Amino acid sequence: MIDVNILVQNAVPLALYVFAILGAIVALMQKDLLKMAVLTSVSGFAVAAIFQVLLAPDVALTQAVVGAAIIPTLVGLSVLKTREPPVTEDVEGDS
Amino acid sequence: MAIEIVQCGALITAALLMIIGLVALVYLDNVLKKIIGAAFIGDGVNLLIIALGYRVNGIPYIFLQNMDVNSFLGQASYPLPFALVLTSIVIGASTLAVMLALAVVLYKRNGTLSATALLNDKKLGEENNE
Amino acid sequence: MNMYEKLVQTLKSTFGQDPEKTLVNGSKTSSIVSAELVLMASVLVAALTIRLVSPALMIVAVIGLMLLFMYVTPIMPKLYKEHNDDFNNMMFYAVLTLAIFAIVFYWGVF
Amino acid sequence: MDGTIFIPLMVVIPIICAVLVNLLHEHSGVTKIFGYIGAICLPIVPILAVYGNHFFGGYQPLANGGLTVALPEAANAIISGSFLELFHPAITYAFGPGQQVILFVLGLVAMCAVFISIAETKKTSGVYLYMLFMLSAALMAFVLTDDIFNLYVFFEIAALVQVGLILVSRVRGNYETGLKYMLLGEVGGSFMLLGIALILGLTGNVNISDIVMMIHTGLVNPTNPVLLFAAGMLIYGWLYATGLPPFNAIKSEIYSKGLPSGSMLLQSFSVIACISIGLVIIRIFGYLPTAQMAMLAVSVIAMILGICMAMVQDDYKRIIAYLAVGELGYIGVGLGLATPLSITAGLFQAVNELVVTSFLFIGFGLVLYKTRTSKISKLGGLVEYMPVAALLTVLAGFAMAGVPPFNVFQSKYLLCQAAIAAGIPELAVIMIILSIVTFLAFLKMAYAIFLRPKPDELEVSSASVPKTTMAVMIVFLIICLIIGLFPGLVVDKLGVLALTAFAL
Repeated sequence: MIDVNILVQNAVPLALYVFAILGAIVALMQKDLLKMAVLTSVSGFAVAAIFQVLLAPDVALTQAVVGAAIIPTLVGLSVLKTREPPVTEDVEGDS
Repeated sequence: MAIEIVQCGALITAALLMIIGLVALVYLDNVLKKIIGAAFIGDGVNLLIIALGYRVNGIPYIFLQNMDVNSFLGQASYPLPFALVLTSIVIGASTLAVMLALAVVLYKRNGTLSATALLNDKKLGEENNE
Repeated sequence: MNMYEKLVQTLKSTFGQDPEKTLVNGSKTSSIVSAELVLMASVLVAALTIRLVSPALMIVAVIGLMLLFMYVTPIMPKLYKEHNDDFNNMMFYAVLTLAIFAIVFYWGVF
Repeated sequence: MDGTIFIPLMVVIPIICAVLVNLLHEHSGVTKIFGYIGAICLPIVPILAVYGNHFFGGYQPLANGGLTVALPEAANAIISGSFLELFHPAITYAFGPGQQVILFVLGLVAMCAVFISIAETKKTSGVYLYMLFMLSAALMAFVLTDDIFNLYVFFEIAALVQVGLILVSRVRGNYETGLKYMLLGEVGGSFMLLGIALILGLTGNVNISDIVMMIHTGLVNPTNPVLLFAAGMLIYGWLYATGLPPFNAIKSEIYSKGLPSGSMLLQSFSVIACISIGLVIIRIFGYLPTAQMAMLAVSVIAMILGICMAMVQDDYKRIIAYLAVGELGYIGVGLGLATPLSITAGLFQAVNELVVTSFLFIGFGLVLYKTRTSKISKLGGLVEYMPVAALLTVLAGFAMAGVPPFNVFQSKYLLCQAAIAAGIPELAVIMIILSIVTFLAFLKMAYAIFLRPKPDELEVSSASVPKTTMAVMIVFLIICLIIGLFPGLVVDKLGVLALTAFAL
């Protein structure tokens, strides 16, 4: 008979590892950049959850805010910015 | 034995994240994807440091009032790596923000996000040949 | 003299857009030639330090380098083309160095 | 009051100045005053400070006594009588004679950079001064710190500030260069952090003295493959910070995209990072011949590539940049030989490098200021328009090539002696050959820019050379001559720092 407790203790981290890696790969394989920005949060959140599993609750909190919220927002904002037509002015500069 | 799989798995995940980041930096052409790849390298290193501080059958390193000192010392995970990772996460996020801002500025000037078109040495070469 | 003209032809095709029109003047040619000679001389001298690892390997390396120099001269134009400001190029060499360091230091010591 | 209070002030004063000038950037006059005060403090504080260690928060090693009483019983039982008593619980800043010389010269260079930037801009830019001060603070911390993670944090701060320094200059292509530098920096910095992490994982420590003690007393197996891998990663980070191959192309591009005052501090970062991270590697992995061989090999390649690429460029900013990268190879050779004499010589070369390369960047910055072009093929005849500045610039070039009365001659001579004493005379031969070729490159450049007839289409602006810039160049020339004539002033103090690399 399998101990349910040990099964859960093992299965949850392994699932999180798979999520982190697959999230990273899938995010980088997207054609649509906005989807990529959203999918970045999957990997970030999985890494935050792994921190929690590895006995680091306060680091997990920081990573959850930074990796799952701030970074996708920043990437999404810059993707939206790069969808606007570019400004074609000649930039002055010294050689 | 069962729980050491957790630590080994975390180390392997960290290594894979670093490799994914490097592959993205070398093979993908889009500048934004390169930047995200660079962020994944940072994530991988952070994960590795966290995995180093892990303790099998341990408890978090936060000392509460009603805990026994001796059993806390025997069980708590090592807090130094976690303190370092907090700094490292913030540094990574700020670096990422600056890189994204640069990518946006470059897009506004050149109208493309392709690294081969943006970050080549064609301009310099033309100047040299004048 | 024949060698010199051949060399100038190579330099023109590397450093100029249009080989016919571009002026590769004397001072530029001479600096490229001196760079070439310095490169060869110092690489050969540097190869002598391999003797600290093993003398036999040093002999092989020096002779190999001499043969290499005979066949690939002039090197500077090739090096100049390879050593550019292209990001993909830089990243390739950075990752290559990383791989070499990882392999040498993990398996190569002791 | 204890004199060691000045040790953290070396880092704290520039940071406070940086924050203040950034906050007050709308009031030009106040910003200027704060800039001057902060700049003058930079070289003065290292002279006032007393040698010693500073423990942040006052947490001294437990062996010094005092704190043991406050610890719980169980902890006391574990700690007392073991190695744990000797460990440094706080971030430690170590300050000795060698650090004093390096910090004084660095402070002088940073002070001159601030003065030049205030003098050359009509309205003082608070943001630009912020970055200059922040980079100075990071560099000071680099030399002082005895904590490997503290080193990494200031390394990343410095990397961000460097990109800022490139972005504010209006040179063409600076944004592309900034992005390239940051992407490569992410690789270099992350893998250096990986090395630090592995060392931390094996020793449980981030204090360098403690790590050295644990490795040399056998608490950690010195031949553990993971430890060796960590050595490789640290050396990789060292390559990135210093700009040795494969990062020499991006480093020289960075130098050529900055303003002269910015480039001075950018090259100071390379030099200081080279010696501080290099010393960390030598201290921790001094028993490992492979690490020294890797450092030596990369340094020699950097020297050869730097000079060869400098010979074929047409842009004088790129030529100086490549030469500066090549000169860093000499420091690497000094550190890589890993004898007390060679490390002293390498540190001496680093101190000279700080002064001489800054001197050159200012000198050729003046050429750019007068002509607005950086192509050698378009220049000529400038000696008529700026005779004194031309003379000083040529002297700076001679100093870098190692002509006798100047300081670099002494350090290169010492390096050659060290190479012969270490049993590798080939390195001395290579260094002499490459010095000669450096001289040749300078002669060619000086002839093309200053002496040959002026091309018709070249327009030279009639604006006079700023007085401050000339004063700074003369100060640098005097420093070069003093160190060149009395090398003992510097070498004796640097020798102490070199010896600490071998102490436990």
